[in-house]
Amino acid sequence: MNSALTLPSLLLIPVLPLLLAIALMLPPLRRFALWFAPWAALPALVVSLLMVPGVSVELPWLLFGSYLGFDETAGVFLFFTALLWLVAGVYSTGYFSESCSRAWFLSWFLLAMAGNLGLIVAQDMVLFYTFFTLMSFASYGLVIFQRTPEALRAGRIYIILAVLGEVMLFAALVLAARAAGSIEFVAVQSALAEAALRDWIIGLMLLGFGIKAGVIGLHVWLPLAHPVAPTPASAVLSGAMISAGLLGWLRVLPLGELALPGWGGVVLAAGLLAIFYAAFVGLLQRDAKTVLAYSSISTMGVMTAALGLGFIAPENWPLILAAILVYALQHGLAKAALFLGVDMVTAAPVSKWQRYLLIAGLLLPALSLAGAPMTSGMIAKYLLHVQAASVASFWAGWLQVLLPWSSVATCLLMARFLYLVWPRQRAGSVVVVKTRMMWLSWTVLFMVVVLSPGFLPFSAAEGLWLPEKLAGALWPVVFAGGLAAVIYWLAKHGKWPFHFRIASGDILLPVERVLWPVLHAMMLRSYRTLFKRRFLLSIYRRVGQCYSGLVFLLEAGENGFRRWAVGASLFLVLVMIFMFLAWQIIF
Amino acid sequence: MYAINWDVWLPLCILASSLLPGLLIFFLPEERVVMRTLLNLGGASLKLVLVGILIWGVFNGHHYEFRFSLLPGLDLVLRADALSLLFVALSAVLWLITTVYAIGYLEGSPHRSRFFGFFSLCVTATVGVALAGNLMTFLLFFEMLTLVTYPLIVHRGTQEARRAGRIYLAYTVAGGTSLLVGTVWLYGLAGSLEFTSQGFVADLVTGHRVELVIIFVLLIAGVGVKAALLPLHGWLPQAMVAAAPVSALLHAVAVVKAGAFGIVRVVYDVYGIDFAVSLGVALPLAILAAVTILYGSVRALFQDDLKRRLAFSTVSQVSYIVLGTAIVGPVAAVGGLVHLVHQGVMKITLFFCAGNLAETLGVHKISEMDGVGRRMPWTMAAFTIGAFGMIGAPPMAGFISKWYLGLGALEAGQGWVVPVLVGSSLLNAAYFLPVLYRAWFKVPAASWPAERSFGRVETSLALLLPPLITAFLSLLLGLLASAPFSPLQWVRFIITLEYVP
Amino acid sequence: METLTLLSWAFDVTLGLTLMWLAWRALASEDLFKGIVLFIAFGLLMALAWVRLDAPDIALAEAAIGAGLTGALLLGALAKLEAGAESRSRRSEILPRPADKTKVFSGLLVFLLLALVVMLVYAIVKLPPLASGLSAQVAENITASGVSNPVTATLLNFRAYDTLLEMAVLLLAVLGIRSLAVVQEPRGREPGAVLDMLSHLLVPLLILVSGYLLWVGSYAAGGAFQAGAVLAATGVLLLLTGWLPGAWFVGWPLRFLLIFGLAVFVAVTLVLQLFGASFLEFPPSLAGSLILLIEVAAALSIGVTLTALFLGGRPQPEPPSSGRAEKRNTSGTQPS
Amino acid sequence: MLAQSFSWQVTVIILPLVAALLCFMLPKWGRWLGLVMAFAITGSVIVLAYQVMNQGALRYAVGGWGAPLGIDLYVDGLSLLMLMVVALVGLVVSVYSMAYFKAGKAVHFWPLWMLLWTAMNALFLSADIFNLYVTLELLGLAAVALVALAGGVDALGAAMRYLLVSLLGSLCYLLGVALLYHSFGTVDIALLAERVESTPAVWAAMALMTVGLLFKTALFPLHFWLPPAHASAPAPVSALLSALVVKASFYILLRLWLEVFSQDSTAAAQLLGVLGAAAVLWGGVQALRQTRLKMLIAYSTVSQIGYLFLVFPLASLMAWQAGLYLLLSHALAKAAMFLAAGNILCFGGHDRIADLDRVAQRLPLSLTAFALAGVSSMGLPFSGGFIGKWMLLDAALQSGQWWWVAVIIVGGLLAAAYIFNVIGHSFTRAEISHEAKPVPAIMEWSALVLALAAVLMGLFASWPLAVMDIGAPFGGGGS
Amino acid sequence: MSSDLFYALTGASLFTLGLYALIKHAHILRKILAINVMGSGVFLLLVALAAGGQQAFDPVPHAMVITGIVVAISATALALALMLRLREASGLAVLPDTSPEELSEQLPEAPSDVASKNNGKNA
Repeated sequence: MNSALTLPSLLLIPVLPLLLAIALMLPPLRRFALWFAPWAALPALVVSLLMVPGVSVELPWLLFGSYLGFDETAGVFLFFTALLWLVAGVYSTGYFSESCSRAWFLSWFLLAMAGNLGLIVAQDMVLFYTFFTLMSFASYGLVIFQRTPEALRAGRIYIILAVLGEVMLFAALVLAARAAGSIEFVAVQSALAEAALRDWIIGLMLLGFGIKAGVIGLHVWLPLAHPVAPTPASAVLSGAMISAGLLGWLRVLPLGELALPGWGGVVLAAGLLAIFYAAFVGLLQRDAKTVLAYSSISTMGVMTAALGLGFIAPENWPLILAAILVYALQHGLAKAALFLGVDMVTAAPVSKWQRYLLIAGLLLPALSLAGAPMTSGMIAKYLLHVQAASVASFWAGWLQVLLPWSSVATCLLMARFLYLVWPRQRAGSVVVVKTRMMWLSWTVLFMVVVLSPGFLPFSAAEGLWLPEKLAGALWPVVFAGGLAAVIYWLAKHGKWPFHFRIASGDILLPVERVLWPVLHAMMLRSYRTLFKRRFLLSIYRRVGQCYSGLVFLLEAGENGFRRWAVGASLFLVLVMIFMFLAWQIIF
Repeated sequence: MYAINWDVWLPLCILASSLLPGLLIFFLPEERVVMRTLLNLGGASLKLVLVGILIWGVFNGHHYEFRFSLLPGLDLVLRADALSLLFVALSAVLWLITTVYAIGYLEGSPHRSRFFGFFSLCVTATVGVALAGNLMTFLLFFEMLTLVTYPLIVHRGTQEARRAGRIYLAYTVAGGTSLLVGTVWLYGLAGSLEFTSQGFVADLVTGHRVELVIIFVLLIAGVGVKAALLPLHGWLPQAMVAAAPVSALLHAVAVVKAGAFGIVRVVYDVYGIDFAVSLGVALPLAILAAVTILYGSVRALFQDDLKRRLAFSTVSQVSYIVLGTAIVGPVAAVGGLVHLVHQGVMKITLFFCAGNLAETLGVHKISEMDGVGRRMPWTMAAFTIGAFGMIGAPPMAGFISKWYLGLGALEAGQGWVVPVLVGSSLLNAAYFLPVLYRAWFKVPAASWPAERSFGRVETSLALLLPPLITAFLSLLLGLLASAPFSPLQWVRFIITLEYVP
Repeated sequence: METLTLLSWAFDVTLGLTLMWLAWRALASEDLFKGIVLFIAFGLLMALAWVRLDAPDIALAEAAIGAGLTGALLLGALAKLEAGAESRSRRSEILPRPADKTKVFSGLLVFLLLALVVMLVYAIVKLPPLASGLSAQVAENITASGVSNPVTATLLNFRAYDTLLEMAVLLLAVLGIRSLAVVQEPRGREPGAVLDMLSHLLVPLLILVSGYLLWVGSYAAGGAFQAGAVLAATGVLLLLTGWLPGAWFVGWPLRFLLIFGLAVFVAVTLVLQLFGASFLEFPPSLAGSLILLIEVAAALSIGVTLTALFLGGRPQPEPPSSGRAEKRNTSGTQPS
Repeated sequence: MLAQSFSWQVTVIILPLVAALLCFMLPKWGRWLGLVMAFAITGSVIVLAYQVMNQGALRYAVGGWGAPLGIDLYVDGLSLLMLMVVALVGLVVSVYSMAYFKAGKAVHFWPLWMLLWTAMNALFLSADIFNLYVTLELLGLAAVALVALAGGVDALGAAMRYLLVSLLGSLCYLLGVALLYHSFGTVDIALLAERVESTPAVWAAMALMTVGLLFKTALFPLHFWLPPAHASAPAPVSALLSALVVKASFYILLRLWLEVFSQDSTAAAQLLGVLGAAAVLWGGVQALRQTRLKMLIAYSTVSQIGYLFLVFPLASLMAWQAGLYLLLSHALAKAAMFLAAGNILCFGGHDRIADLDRVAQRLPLSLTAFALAGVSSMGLPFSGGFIGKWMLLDAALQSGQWWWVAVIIVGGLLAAAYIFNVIGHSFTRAEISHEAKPVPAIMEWSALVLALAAVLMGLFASWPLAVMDIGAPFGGGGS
Repeated sequence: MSSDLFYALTGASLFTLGLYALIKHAHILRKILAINVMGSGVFLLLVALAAGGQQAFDPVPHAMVITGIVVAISATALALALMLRLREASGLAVLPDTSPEELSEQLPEAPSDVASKNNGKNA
């Protein structure tokens, strides 16, 4: 691509959706903007495909002087992110029949898109953070779009955590900028290695981005928010935006710079915990989209674990990075495909070939996620597995052991998902009129998922299609499938012994139970009544008494002075005092 | 034959450009709306032009100073140094906008001549504070500001307004007295009160450390009242009963700003930052500011009255400036000073919007704001930008200040500031986001408390444009922070002067 | 000689003690009338004391003004007080006599006053024994003053400025009283025959005395004030006998007479200033006659003024103007 | 010869005296005569000021006799400033009175007022303590007569009390004069200053004269007569009394302390300071309690007088200047306040502070005048009060007697409280007042002019301060 | 002690005596009397001290006293007029230093005063 075009094209990526969003808000331009809005991510996709990585442009007038750039990481992220946004955008034209609510939805959608795409091409912390923030807040609009009580609750939780994440990031970024003396990613990453407050910075980064990335413990908003959002929004939330947190880590953390086994262990452990915990909780859900959300958490756990691996083994970082990128890509695409598919199932009457397509469309991305053979998921898992094996460390060993089991877990989740989503009755909850665009977009996405193993440009993948490797990837799927079948059979015949469930949001629930009443109490019995009632009032009264005493004194005093006898006597007294003072000098 | 020396008279002209219209307006009959509007806008525009000339002149090496002997050895000095230009420019710009807004806001209400007269005087005093070249002059205009703001606060004449006015006076007059005593005392010790960019106290006073600390406390207490530092902030939330343009003036253009500006002056140009540190007064000030930041935010959480919430927010936000000043380091100072501008632009937006809600719909309380975004999308859009700016979300102006504060605190080795900033942001979010939520996402009530119709537009244009402009500005100030002539660049320039001998 | 000294000393002591006793009685007497009479007696004894102190000028002034006219004023005022009392409730006249009954207060007061006396006495006793005063300078300049009576010289030449202002004070008193607009009590009774006779005899005599005092003032005891006081006594006598100034008189002629002395004084000095003299400087050659001129005018004015003081208020009820109506309303009562 | 013998000092005294005679003689022309003469007097004061500023302090021997025998007139910066402030306030009050007094009272007002003016000018020019006694009596009687002009029970009672106070004070003063004369054989201040030594008589005289003058100056706790008198008098009279008359006796006190009693009187000076402080506080608190506007202003005077006495314990050049500056600006401000209050009273028929809302909104100029004057009273910029307070604070801090600073501060805060208590009421929502008499514009403007003058005192301080130094009146006071 | 000095001391005593009465007595007429007595005391003191030593006769105090006497009668006249006017307006010839209630409480206590005054008038 022409270098003269670099800046405009990079700028166009976030600016176009922004402009369209603004246009959508202006009534005269709305009709016009509605036409273009679904395609707002197209330039980004084009750029991701055409631009040669390794360019950077400085924008000295923007914020503290900003950098836009395009490198490999950005390429991968931009590709699948843009694709998802594009697909979701097009999908939304069918999803929303009413133009009014579509415009409303698309405003938020475009804003979030601008943030998400922008942060990928941002090459400094501040710009990144800016876009990240834009994305975070705009997503809120997507989350609560349906205005159901669940949506509002999810939105509340989401926004609280998002703000928390924002401020933690702020602190982290400030600390990092201070340590580096610069805000460029390149400089920061290397400077962070020697930073005095390195651990603080890393910790805050992990937490701040971790909220978006659904790190275990901070994941609670995901299963609440993803299901309640409109389907196209769920798709990008779960597929694209969740990776933004990951990208943040990749950009700022000193990965590959130095070994931080402590952090590595923590992160790895958290990742592993997330994989299985989320899978476990997800299996107990009864809503398909919720299951998908837990699956996202679980998958992000894998990536988190990979990140931990990067901490432990900086020398392997480039390869780990590659693994993570592939993982992110395939997860994004597959998860989006699944989310979009959910509504396809419940949508209006389908023809026969559509039904086949639907089965395939749900099964294949699910298998891909599980890392079944011949999917991009398998490539990702393989890459990661290799790296885990090459690192000699306690936690890395665990990762190596547990990685196949993560596939089992994912697979079980997918089975659960398919079970839940499978159309049993015809009562479509969503009445979709214009399904053509939905089908179109979903099909495109599905094709990309299917074809993705083909175009992944990894040399390591060359030896991947050998039978033993395929078998290694296959057994978890088969095992999980069998397990799922058994459970299904048992449950169908009423022999499944476990009937408890965990509501979505899992660990949030006890927290909420404690937190809300406290907050409510504070809000209702506000500051004033809390303090003023007893203490201040008594003081006030006491002061009042003194005051009335004083007033009496003043009044009596002045009345006394007014009396001639008193006043004139005072005159005499003063004369005497002055004389006395004089006499003191004489004697 | 001698030509008028503009280097001398320009500062005075800037002062006069609002003083004279103000005085003229007092004598205008209530009905002469056009004339009054002309005077108002003419004065405001002229001031803006003059300030432009001033800035241009300073860039070209002119030295603007007006000197007038008040007492033997004590002059009334109006001088345009880098720091004052910042404040002057801010006031001039915001004044014009606020004037437009006020004209719209007060349309048809009684006593407008009185209002706009004091309005102009208020800005005059602010410009005087900004241009003051020594502590004496500063004190003079500072006190004048107290006096001319009072009629604005009590303008509505209701019981609450008068109560607010009383409280305002109680605080500010007491503060002024403290400032006076401090100033006189300092004058007695130092024999001069001229602001110098590294502070004059260190050069002129030897010994007297205890006295100097006491004087510092007196001075800071004096200006701190207006800046609403913690124990002295009580007037600000009360004063919110005043009309929206007044609140805008109080919170963004004039009063609070003058206080914060005063703290900057005292720390930098009176004591000098190094000397302040060696006296051991900088850190306590910073801590006080930090406590104020958090306290103001916490209090804001519990307010249902929108303007009251905004007022507590101001308490919190203005202390950023103080914090930036008191943290010893150029970067933090940049953050503090630039917040002077940023907070002004953002908070004025918020108050304009609050005023629009009150004026158009009769909405005063947050609990009445359900769905107001649908009825007044433009206003609420501006409000949203302002609110996000307050939270410190990028790329709003507030983020820039916060970023520099954080960076500067770390540079100065005062890491404890970062949690304060973080906490403040959190609290800001906690009290602004629910407002936004209600406005945008809740279903509007059947009817508004007191709705007025303005035809096709959501409210009158004079009310709508100012917040939109300032909202746009607060976005722009953040987005283009590094562009030449941005406040940030200017503040960096100022700080170079303060820190590099 | 010694006996004489002792005698005179004894006389002085007796006089002083009597003065004190009279003052005490005058002030402490239950009855106001008695108090005033005692006060007049006190004034007369004061005149005696002045004589004992070699101050015949003051003695004359005291007798005429201090005792005589003041007494007349006081009695006149008391009469009006009681006339008012008759027309309204008696109770209103009753006075809470001691302002404060508390013994402690009185005791404290007495103690303080005693201390004051002690201190004053101490101060007086400690005064330098030979107070030179200004007698030497007066004696030096007496020839240039135009009169030979040093007191007159001081009053009308050396310290003429004081006198000028003092006449302004006198005028001011009249102005003040007129502004208060005390309404004249209608004089219902005819003067007794004795008084009438007396007045016929006394008036020419008094005018004569007045002229004499004026004339003699330049070299002996006497002068404008004393003469004026005697004139005033004449006026008071006339008033007492029921004579009232005619309507033609109470307008500008009266006003003119009231300011006459002051006007002449000012005019003379201004004219002299035109001729190069400084303020109140009388050229020695003309001083005697100028002083006499001023004295004549002053005496006339003083006489009229003091009489007017006795008369009180504006002698002629003015046509009811808005101002007066207002005043009546504020006072709330209509004098009968 | 003419040039030497003729003096504008004399003119300044004689003109009002002649004016008084003319006004009395020609009552129908009294108002116009008074006004013309007021301008003439002011003009001659200006000429005198010009002369003094060019030639320095002037001494003039009345009758050509010279100090011990005759009476001297003396004008230096101190007396010149007093004359000027009297002229300014007097002129404005004269203009105001043109409109204020209707035919009936005008007849009496003008001669009395001109005599009052005579008394003040004579007082400020006199260098002779006995002559000062006569002027003091002239002043006191004129003031009493003017108070009584209002005619109500309150006014008459107040006038009566004022008269007694005035006489008692004068007598004490005269007793002091007697003691001084007999100690040193002269009544000329300058000669006394040369001859004075520490004797019991001097100290008795000091006590008697000081307290006598304090009584007339209404220093706490001898202030009791002032509020009723000043509050019940007609507005222009209140202005004159509060602005000028109480200052006259203070002026004598100042002169005596500067020249005659300047030595060894630290304890007495401290006592004066303490009384001043008490006055500041007590007056301020009482003003705060008042429900009537004119009473409030009168108590404000009580408070403000206290400031003047704070300079005695400080006794530095700066302090004296501060005191004088406060005196001048208070004179202007207080006159403006009383005139404004007069307008309000005239307009609405009452001066109850709580009901001011009906009135004050209709009289914006008067309210402005009141507010500006109030600013000066509070000692806020820009105003003469501020400059004075600044210097006083400076002097207090420099002398190390910081406790006076506290008094000054609290006094200022009290002033702010009671001033704004009034102003606050003017901002209440207007209701249509049932009956309102129009106030002539000239009356409103008069008040405003004085208030503006008080404000201008804060901007052009150098000039009065330079005038103050003429003849170094405070030179002997510096310790 | 010379007789002049004695007169001076008499003057001081009269001054004090007058002061006492001025403070103590409520009736304005008495106060006016008291003022006059005080004045006489001061005048006496002024002249008596000047007469100290037979050789020097100082006329200046004499002139002063004459001036003083004239001032005194002026003041007295004004005070009396004022008193009458006050009495006319308020019904009482006392200073308004006591509240009306207080005054009315004190009123019935002095009927003898009225009687004696009436006697005085008849005499």
